[in-house]
Amino acid sequence: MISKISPSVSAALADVPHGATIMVGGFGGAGMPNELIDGLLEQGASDLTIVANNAGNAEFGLAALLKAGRVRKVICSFPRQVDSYVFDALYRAGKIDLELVPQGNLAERIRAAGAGIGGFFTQVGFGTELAKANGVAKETREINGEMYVLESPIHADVALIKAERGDRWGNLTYRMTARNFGPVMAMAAKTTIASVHELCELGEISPEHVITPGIFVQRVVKIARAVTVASGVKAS
Amino acid sequence: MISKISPSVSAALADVPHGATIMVGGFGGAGMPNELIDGLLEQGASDLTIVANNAGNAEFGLAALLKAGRVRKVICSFPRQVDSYVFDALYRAGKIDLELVPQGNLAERIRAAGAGIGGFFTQVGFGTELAKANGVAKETREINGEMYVLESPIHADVALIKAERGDRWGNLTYRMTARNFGPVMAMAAKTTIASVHELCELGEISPEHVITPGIFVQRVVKIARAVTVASGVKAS
Amino acid sequence: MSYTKLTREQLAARVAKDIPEGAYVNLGIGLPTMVANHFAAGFEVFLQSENGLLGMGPAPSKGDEDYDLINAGKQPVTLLPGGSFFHSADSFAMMRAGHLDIAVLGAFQVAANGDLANWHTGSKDDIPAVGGAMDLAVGAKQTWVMMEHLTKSGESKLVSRCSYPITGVNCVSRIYTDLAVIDVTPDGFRLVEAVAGLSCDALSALSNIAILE
Amino acid sequence: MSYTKLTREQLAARVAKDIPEGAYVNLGIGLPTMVANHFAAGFEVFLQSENGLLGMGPAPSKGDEDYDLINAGKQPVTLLPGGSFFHSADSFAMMRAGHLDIAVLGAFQVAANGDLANWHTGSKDDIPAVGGAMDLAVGAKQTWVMMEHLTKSGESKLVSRCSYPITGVNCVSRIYTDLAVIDVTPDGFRLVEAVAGLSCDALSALSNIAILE
Repeated sequence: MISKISPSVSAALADVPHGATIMVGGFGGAGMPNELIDGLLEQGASDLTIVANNAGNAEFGLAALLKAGRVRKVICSFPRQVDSYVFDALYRAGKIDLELVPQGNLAERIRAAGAGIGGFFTQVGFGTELAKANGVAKETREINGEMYVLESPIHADVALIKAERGDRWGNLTYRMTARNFGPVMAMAAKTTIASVHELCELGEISPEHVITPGIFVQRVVKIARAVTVASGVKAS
Repeated sequence: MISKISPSVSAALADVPHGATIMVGGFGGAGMPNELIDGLLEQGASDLTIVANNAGNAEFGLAALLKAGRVRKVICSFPRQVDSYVFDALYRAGKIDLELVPQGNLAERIRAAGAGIGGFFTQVGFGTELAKANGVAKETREINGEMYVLESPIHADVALIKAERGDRWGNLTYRMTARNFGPVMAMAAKTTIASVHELCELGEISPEHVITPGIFVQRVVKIARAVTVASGVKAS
Repeated sequence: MSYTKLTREQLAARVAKDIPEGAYVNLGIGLPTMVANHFAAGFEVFLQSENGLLGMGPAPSKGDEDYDLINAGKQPVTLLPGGSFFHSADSFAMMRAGHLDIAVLGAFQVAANGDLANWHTGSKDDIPAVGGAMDLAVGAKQTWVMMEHLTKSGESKLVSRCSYPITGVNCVSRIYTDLAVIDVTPDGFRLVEAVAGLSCDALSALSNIAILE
Repeated sequence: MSYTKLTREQLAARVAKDIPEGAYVNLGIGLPTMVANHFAAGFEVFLQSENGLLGMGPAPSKGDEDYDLINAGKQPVTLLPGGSFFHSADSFAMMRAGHLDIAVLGAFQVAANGDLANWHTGSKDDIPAVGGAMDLAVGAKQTWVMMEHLTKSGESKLVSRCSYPITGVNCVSRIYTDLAVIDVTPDGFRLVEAVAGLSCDALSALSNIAILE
């Protein structure tokens, strides 16, 4: 019998190596796997590359990992938030690398890794500073009269994602906009670790409603439900 | 109030022009929009390019459209079936063009059109006869030591797909493996016409379980439920 | 002659007036978000938010906030019956392939050729952040800008060439400001309408760039 | 010495023996499909079918067929509890990015460098059809071939170079035939095991190509 259920967050994270590339789901607080990030902080892996939409809030979660000096590089679309002062200070001090990626390119590059795509042409970013990699202009091409930039897949060693329900085969569902990057990150990482609020028997999640099929998930760990809190809200 | 519900198959198909590129969902009988294809046969548009996984069975559906001389070209992965004699004869007589595409490249090229991708590199097909377009080798490239072929998106004017439930905003669900190409074709066509067996009130389909969001669907038409029949089954 | 600038609410109402029923629309963070409050009851416009929802409804009542249901500004929202959730790649596919009819975005600058600058001041000390701005600017069928006409220090945000790093090339088709509605045409800026009392010449002078009548 | 070829069922059982519990496997149309019948009860292997299902179960009872629930051979199947449905692009993503552990495919020919030919005879009169063959051959972590060792006319399907159009370059890692199990190595074919009474030399002679011991 196959069971992907880990007994604890620490067991699920035990083998994350130094130097790993780690995808972290979430947009704002929704889908942010705080318990897994806390577990990673405790676990000790360092020299990490983090792939996520944001770069942490206040001093918890990702920001705590950054503050502890465990992150070498962040690949994200929106590091600047009202309470991203930990990242901001590291960045200004030149103590952390940033690869800034338009959010749709980020999602598509992650999906590309998960779908076996070696690279793809997109119009997004053409003519901008973000059509550069390490200061060098990325390849561009005219296709049917429009200009495109060649973007490459983003692979990861580990994905940490927050789901809602899961079963022992790794099937997952999400809750509302907490879905965001979870499904594509699960596809792009060698080892996907999902926290869930509810463990289901096989078949309890309708086969029509599985959002992430178990093939994309290696470990499932149950965590107590906590109310998602406001995170990085901009005053409008 | 917005309603995408068409009163009839003929109303839904009225403006399909001659020369259109038409995607047709389905794999075997599952997801094959027979009523819409019959409607297209009646409607009269000709000189069509059909994008579908198969190229018709016996003399109904797609095969009937082919037999009536309405199709100029077929882009598909698996035209040869036990009962594909209409296509076979046209092909042998040089009366129809065939662009044969590996099934995964077909799905991915359709998705690429739906996602704004100008082209993508894939390992599938490298070194084979299908890495050619009109007899000319497609562009290839070595990426991280593996060889890739550049594939282009497949766009369509119209997609004809079979769904299970739908609402007036065009949200869709599918039934089991009848889902197959429907969701990606809906994304890739200017006008997506979906048949459904059940019209729902808004919100009756849970927002968590919408498979094709209404933004990808222009017309929904209710048809009576008919049992899906065996189609193209190979003796094993 | 004297004129009065539109208030933020008036500007939001003006933009809303041009959005047809049934349109799929993404309202950018900040000022554009206010447009949502100016559709008549029962007028169906499909609001998309790039973090993965379509059919966004109004803000929840106090106490009903659920931070698993937020918009791109990370503010709590609601979902209308008929709305749906999806993952980020599907969400961006909606924009990036032109399924979205209109993106309404804020801007630092818009150039006469339609270049948009709205993501980064370019200042060395600024933490850059782009989010979905480039995807929206380039992907939507039409990209509209909604902004105050002048900066706080009185400089025109309509420019011959963006001095800030650009978000997208030649992507803006229309600009709504507190002074005027302006189209971006192959010939440059063209006035659609200005607030009462403001002539096209006066607007051009104020904008420090030619605006065609 | 005399030897006896494996029956189709014996061959299927032999392949099944090498599939570890928990593996994600796609069984190609035809002979490979039979492998599914040779897993012990309760032994959990995840069968994928490229038309959009994972967790495929046995064929339905007579009368319970539902042709909305079919496999890639268009035959009615069942879904196990814990199975799931998805669309074609997601389905092929599973293969194309190596999420699938093993693809078991039929073949016309396998070359000593691992090239596979299984989609087209190349005959002018033949209607070409490829389906998911190329995606499976190239995408899975391991591609196994399962075939009769010789053609009906007695020619070896192990070849130095495929004469039929190939499905994928250097993609086969292991071959199961009614005579032997053979690995494809950088040095060419290497025998893992042969049926009782068949020596490696005899197999090489029969195959008309060197098979290393």
